[in-house]
Amino acid sequence: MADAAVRTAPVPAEAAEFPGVSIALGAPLARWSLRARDPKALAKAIGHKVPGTIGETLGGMACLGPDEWLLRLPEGASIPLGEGLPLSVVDISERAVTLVLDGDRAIDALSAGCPRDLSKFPVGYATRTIFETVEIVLIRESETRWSVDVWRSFAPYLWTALTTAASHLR
Amino acid sequence: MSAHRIANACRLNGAATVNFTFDGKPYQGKAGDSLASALLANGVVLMGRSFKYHRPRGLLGAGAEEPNALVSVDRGGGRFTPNLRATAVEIHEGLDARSQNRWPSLETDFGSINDRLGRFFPAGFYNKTFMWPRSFWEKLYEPSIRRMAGLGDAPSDPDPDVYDATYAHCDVLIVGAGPAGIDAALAASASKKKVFLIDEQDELGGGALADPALWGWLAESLKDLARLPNVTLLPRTTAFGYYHDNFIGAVERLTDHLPDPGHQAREKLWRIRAGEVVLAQGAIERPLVFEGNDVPGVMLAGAARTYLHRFGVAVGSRVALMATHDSGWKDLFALARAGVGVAVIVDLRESVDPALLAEAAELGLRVELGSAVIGVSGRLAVTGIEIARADGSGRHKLACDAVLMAGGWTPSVHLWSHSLGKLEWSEEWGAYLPGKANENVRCVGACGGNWSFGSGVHVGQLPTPKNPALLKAFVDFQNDVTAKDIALAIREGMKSVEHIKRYTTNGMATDQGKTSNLNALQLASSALDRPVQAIGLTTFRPPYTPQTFGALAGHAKDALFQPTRKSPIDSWAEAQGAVFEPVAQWRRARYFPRTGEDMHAAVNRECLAVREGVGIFDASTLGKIEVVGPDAAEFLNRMYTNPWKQLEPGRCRYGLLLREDGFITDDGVSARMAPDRFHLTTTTGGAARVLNMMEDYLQTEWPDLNVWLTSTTEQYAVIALQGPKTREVIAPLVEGIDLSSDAFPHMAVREGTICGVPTRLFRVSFTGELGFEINVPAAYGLHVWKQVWEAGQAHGITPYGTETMHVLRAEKGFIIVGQDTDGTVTPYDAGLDWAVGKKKPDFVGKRSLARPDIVASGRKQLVGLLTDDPNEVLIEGAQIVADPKQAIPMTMIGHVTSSYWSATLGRSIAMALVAGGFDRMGETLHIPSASGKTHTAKVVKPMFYDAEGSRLNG
Amino acid sequence: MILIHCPYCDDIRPELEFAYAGEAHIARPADPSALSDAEWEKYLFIRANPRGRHNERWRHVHGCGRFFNAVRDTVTDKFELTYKAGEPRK
Amino acid sequence: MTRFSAFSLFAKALGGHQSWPELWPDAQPKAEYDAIIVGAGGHGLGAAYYLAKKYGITNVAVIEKGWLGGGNTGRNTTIVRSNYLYDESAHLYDHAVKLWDGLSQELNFNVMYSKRGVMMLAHNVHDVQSFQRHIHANRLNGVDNEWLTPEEAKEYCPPLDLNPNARYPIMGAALQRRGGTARHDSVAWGYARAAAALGVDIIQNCAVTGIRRGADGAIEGVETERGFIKSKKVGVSAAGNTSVIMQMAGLEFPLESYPLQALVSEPVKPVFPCVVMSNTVHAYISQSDKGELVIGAGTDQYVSYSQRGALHIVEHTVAAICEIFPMFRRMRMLRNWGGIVDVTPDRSPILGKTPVKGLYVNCGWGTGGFKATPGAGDLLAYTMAKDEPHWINAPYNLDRFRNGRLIDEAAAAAVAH
Ligand SMILES: Cc1cc2nc3c(=O)[nH]c(=O)nc-3n(C[C@H](O)[C@H](O)[C@H](O)COP(=O)(O)OP(=O)(O)OC[C@H]3O[C@@H](n4cnc5c(N)ncnc54)[C@H](O)[C@@H]3O)c2cc1C
Ligand SMILES: NC(=O)c1ccc[n+]([C@@H]2O[C@H](COP(=O)([O-])OP(=O)(O)OC[C@H]3O[C@@H](n4cnc5c(N)ncnc54)[C@H](O)[C@@H]3O)[C@@H](O)[C@H]2O)c1
Ligand SMILES: Cc1cc2nc3c(=O)[nH]c(=O)nc-3n(C[C@H](O)[C@H](O)[C@H](O)COP(=O)(O)O)c2cc1C
Ligand SMILES: [Zn+2]
Repeated sequence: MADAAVRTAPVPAEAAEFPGVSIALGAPLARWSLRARDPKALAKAIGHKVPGTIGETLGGMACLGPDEWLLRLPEGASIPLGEGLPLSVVDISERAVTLVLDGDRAIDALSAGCPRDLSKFPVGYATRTIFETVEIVLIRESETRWSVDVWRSFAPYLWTALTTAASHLR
Repeated sequence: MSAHRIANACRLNGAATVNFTFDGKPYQGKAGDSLASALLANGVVLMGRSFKYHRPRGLLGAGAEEPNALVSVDRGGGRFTPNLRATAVEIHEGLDARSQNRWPSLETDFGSINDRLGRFFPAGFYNKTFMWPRSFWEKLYEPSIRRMAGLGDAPSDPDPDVYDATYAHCDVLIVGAGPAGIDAALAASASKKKVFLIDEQDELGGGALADPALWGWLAESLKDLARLPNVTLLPRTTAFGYYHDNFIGAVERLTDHLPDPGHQAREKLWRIRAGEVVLAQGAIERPLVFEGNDVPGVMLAGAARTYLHRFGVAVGSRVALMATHDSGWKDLFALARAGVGVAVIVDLRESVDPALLAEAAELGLRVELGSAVIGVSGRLAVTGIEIARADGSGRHKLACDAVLMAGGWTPSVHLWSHSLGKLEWSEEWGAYLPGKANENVRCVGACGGNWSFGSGVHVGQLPTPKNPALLKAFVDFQNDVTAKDIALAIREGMKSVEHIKRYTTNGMATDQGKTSNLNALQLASSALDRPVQAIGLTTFRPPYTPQTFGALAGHAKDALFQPTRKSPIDSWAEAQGAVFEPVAQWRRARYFPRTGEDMHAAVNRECLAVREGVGIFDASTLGKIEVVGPDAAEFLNRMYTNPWKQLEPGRCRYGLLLREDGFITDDGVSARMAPDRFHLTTTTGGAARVLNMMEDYLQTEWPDLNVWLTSTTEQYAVIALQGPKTREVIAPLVEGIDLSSDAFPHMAVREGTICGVPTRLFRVSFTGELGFEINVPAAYGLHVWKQVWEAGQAHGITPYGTETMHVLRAEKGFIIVGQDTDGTVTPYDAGLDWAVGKKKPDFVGKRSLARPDIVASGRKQLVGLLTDDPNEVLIEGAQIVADPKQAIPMTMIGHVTSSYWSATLGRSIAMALVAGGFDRMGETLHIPSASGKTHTAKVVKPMFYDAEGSRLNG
Repeated sequence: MILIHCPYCDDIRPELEFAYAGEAHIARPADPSALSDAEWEKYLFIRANPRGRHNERWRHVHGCGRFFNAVRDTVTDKFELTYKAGEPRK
Repeated sequence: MTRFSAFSLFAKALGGHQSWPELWPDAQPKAEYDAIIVGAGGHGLGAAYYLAKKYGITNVAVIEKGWLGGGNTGRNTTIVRSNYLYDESAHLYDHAVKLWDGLSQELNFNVMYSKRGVMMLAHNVHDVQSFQRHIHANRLNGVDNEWLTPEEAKEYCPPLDLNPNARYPIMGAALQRRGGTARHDSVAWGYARAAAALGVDIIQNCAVTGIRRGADGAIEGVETERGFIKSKKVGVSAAGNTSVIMQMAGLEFPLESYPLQALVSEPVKPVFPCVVMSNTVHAYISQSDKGELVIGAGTDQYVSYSQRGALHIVEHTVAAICEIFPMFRRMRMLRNWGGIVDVTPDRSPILGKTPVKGLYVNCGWGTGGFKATPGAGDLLAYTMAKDEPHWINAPYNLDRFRNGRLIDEAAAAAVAH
């Protein structure tokens, strides 16, 4: 892949800091949308363990639906495309960017626009959901750290919405 | 401080002094005062004017139920709010409150002429008059009605404030922090449950705030609750609506009470999902209906007690009580014990609890049983009352300066009703109480009928010896609905409570009938001689009290109103001075004007640059879908009109997508990347719709197919290069792809790198010129764009926008779905039969193409138009007629869908949908314009440039 | 905003994650061309639209992405149950 | 019928308003009628009135399950306009607008029809093209509709915000000056009173529970909560409930019923002179004569008969209004309610005969039938009286869903209301 210096991102590179939460652009990632009826066949084809239940994450792979996984690996990683097999591997590395929220109040900033009860998410839980009208993939990485994948062109909106919400936290 | 402040019995003892103004006049109050209590403390009784008759009004209540004392508050800089209840406005240093609906002043209001003429404005008067002469309605009658109506002024400047919003989840949501709500919170918090306790008032405590005996308990309880980590206390927060599945909307007021609102959010919308809801909203006291019950100084008994104990304000110095209910006696005793002078206790009942009589006697109060107040003297303030026995005898007058009404209590079942909980009539309360629940919710305290206020009788109107036809006894205070209005409505056949409401407007004011609905019901019940339960009840609707639009909209303001989607190239275009246009949620560069150029000049220049040299265009917003799996070709074959199975990897095809009703919904060029992998493109606006439609068929109709769909719209930035010099520009940048025409023909795709970035390079053209579309991972889009831009300098590369793209494609007769088609156009209508796989047994929409009207002749078909005058550019949307002489209504045979000046051709061109258009080639048609001029144009094939397509294959 | 149980996620989620997708169990005919105009009309346009129990489709569009079926009372808006696409009418 | 006038009001006022007669008597069902209308909304009451007035059929009953005018007639945002694109629609809606003019006088009941103008905002190039198409088609059909520049639009409606940096800037507007509003309830009352005066029985609190057909399949009458009522002609004008009633007659319809919400603000002094609609931002607004801002938008997403909707719809509606009119952010919502609208696949109504002899239908007006009230009533009456559709409603038959001759205004322009 080309030199990282020539990448552009739709949100500021500097983190936004608020009492209780920081909001930052995550590092570039290699991302794939993986689809298959049979998780085992998928695991074999791509050489990665595949989590079996919706919401589960395993080794960078999140199960988002009964036949859908999101695999996120460090930038530059690659996996087989599974040509000819009854499955689908699609490179979506640059479709989304990751916003990382860290801090005790990260959950409150996210709750500003996400209708799910985030306090019920165990660490490691991943889900596609919505923030106001914008679709996101939300992963609870630790008690206080959350990763939000959002399609690139919606990222400025989400950035503004989250930083605005964070600025209102009392 | 003032004669109306009672020293000791007050929660505001020792509070700081606060300066504020009302109608420009300075006053002082205490921190913790409501505007209502502060004005009362200053001896101000007159606070508003009623809606219809402009009658002078004072306070009726002390809380959310207040219908009379409405004020506007101006905080400057666009922060103007009308129609605030003085009882809910907390005073702060510098508060500027004004009365409304009066002119020139609150004391002298010309509008009160309506009151004099009131008998000519009964319920429904406007239906009966203002019809003649007819023209007067618009010019005179309606404008005057409008001017008389309304309460405060609307704000006139944009609101500088911002609003916050959140979702929240709890196990138990308790609405109302009176004794019942606090008890419920204490009980619930004992478990590990997450508890929210919210109350609309600035201070938690509800009725307990007006009951010194409970102050100790209250302080202790609140201290306990504040200590508990699982309890969230939300004062100044109104639960305004109860929606499906225990979803409650609430608004928290954050800054209106602060002297300086600063930059923080003014209000916050809470969208709360609760496991269980406990409604502890309390009960609202009912006024009594008698003549003069609206004179300033006549108010609810409970409110007087609140003013006394919570704010330390005596509502008068010689107070009379008109009761049909015990609780009012208690309130009056409280006043008497605090040293307030009492004129009389009047009670409609012939006998009351002896304990009440004993206490009255002990306090030396005069009592008149079996009697009613039948009139009130004073106009801007009460000066006295007239009393008569229930049979009309014994009329006499007494001087007083305040009259308390105690008509019983109405549980606040508003939210309960929003939740579709059933209501049951309680004879004891003379009100509806919660019955069977529809959600996981219960009512506690007064709200659930579980509180004893004592007993009483419930009457629609107090007995009076006066002529009922001449009485002004108010039921709905704000909207000036009197008992006789309700009688009139019923006399006129409005027998349903809903008709009574709408005919009289009872219960439709800003208080939504909190004090009037049950009295109206009682009146209707007696007029119709049917039990109250048989009359029914009007529907409680959100919001419980009026809520700010700003709060309801939450964050959705300015940049957060709706996402503006920008491509990775957007910042470059902006720096180049591009003019943008919104397309779906995206913004796209429309043209790139140079200094002094208008749109037409810019577009002409851009068009020529593409035709003669090379243009660069940002096509990133086009929808993209990766279709992968062994059955990919089979799936596309079923979806699109075209055949797909034979398409070789590395080749592209124009695809046409119909809805099942046979009409075109989308199109785009798609490529087969591998036997089991396709790269589809869709229109910018159609991306989400197409993906959803395809998923629908895939999941529900053909779940057996092994194919999956992934949106890749945002994975790629797409840089379109069009024009004869395109190859020269990119050749030095591309690696791993043979760009020669033989190796890489039109409608093919290759993979390699450009500027070191992996690319899917398409050789396609929407302009009719040699063209490539460079797909690169979005993060590198701008980098590649800039490199191409640099490389193109030597060739005069020109950026162009959507407007130029539209012209260029129109010169070639390519359609834009949604512009040249509109949801009623079939492939045949659009002249796209070549894109329909005739041999395919089925595809989405095929069956519909065989319906009688679709195969009938005379359908509108897409043709080209050339105006006789080459310099005339037709208006897009202009209608076409065959006979320009026909009188209106004219027979329209079609309309212009696309129309441009073509710089390449040096003349105008247009496309149009015309009835039977394919058979009209060469015919002259007419396009009447708005100015009266009729244009003429010849029907031609919609292909204006390079019909052989030679340039494309260069 | 109603709560909806997704049979694939086996979880109750807020309405905002879902898109309503019309009446359920209106299967696309295997061979549309064999249908009369009236039969095709019925498939395209005729809907039960009952007051009460309604078999309908939803898509967990901002979740697992799956279309599924539900029985909901159109008077109370309450769900009776949800079930996976392809399962027989309930 | 007592004639209403300023004079009668004056005279009755002097008598303490004691002698006003009932606007309509509470009728008890007779055994048989020449025609029955199911549904006492504006359309049904209008049909009864015109049956009696224009076609001399006075032995008519209007049967209503609740209180008259309590359906969508009593809960809509009252926008009246006729600037529809297709000839069929322009004829249909303009027929109604012509009847609106003069309706107060005709009914001797002020329905407060107010020709204050309906303005539709164009926010993007597609809107401009679409509005031009409407304007040209309207003009040639004799329907007024004109293009305004942004400045002209602001002059007509001063609260408009012309900020070019708005998320959706205003690129111009289409204005139908004859469009406006009318007082929803008054329309129902006015028709009810006038129909009753001509002998029509208005029977409230009497739901139709069944439709009886004879051996030949033709209509024999309706079953109701108060028993069977005979009639050879039954016109169903039940809006959101049409499917349910049609099922009683064994008919399946191309209809779905959705909740549509509306809201009003607290009343304020006159601030908003006309009606403004924006399809792109998606909301519409006017100010009633009483002073409330009357606001609406699109339907909730799922089929429902519950007459209530979701909070997020209100959030979006209000946000849209505040985006176009930022000064209204401090206004407050007073009441929010829902109605149930019956929507056809092409968003145009069905008005005419049904496959059952003697059964007529007027439905599918969806989110926009109030404006058609007088026209729909008149045309339903015509169709029932003559047993054939008037030329104006002939295209609005059921056949179009079979033969594909749809009248798809929404597809043409994504315009509702
Ligand atoms: C929120 C909202 C906003 C709207 N805004 C506009 C607008 O701005 N402009 C516009 O033109 N249109 C608007 N509409 C649409 C408009 O209100 C309707 O199209 C129109 O009022 C329909 O009138 P109607 O007489 O056919 O129906 P309705 O007034 O609904 O009357 C139908 C009647 O049938 C009765 N009924 C039903 N079932 C039975 C039965 N079994 N037995 C007896 N009676 C029965 C019902 O009780 C009801 O009274 C709006 C609608 C809503 C809900
Ligand atoms: N006046 C009397 O003679 C008398 C006699 C007995 C009891 N009381 C009083 O009656 C009360 C009954 O107790 P209770 O707890 O049932 O009622 P309450 O009136 O004490 O408390 C109800 C609380 O709910 C709040 N509230 C109502 N609707 C709300 C909404 N939508 N959102 C947010 N907050 C809302 C009110 O502001 C109030 O604080 C007691 O306070 C008691 O002191 C009065
Ligand atoms: C144009 C219009 C204006 C209205 N104005 C008011 C109003 O000023 N006050 C009010 O309480 N309700 C107002 N309403 C709403 C009605 O009270 C009521 O909510 C609506 O007719 C639906 O009936 P329902 O809520 O009883 O189901 C208005 C309704 C309409 C259609
Ligand atoms: Zn799911």
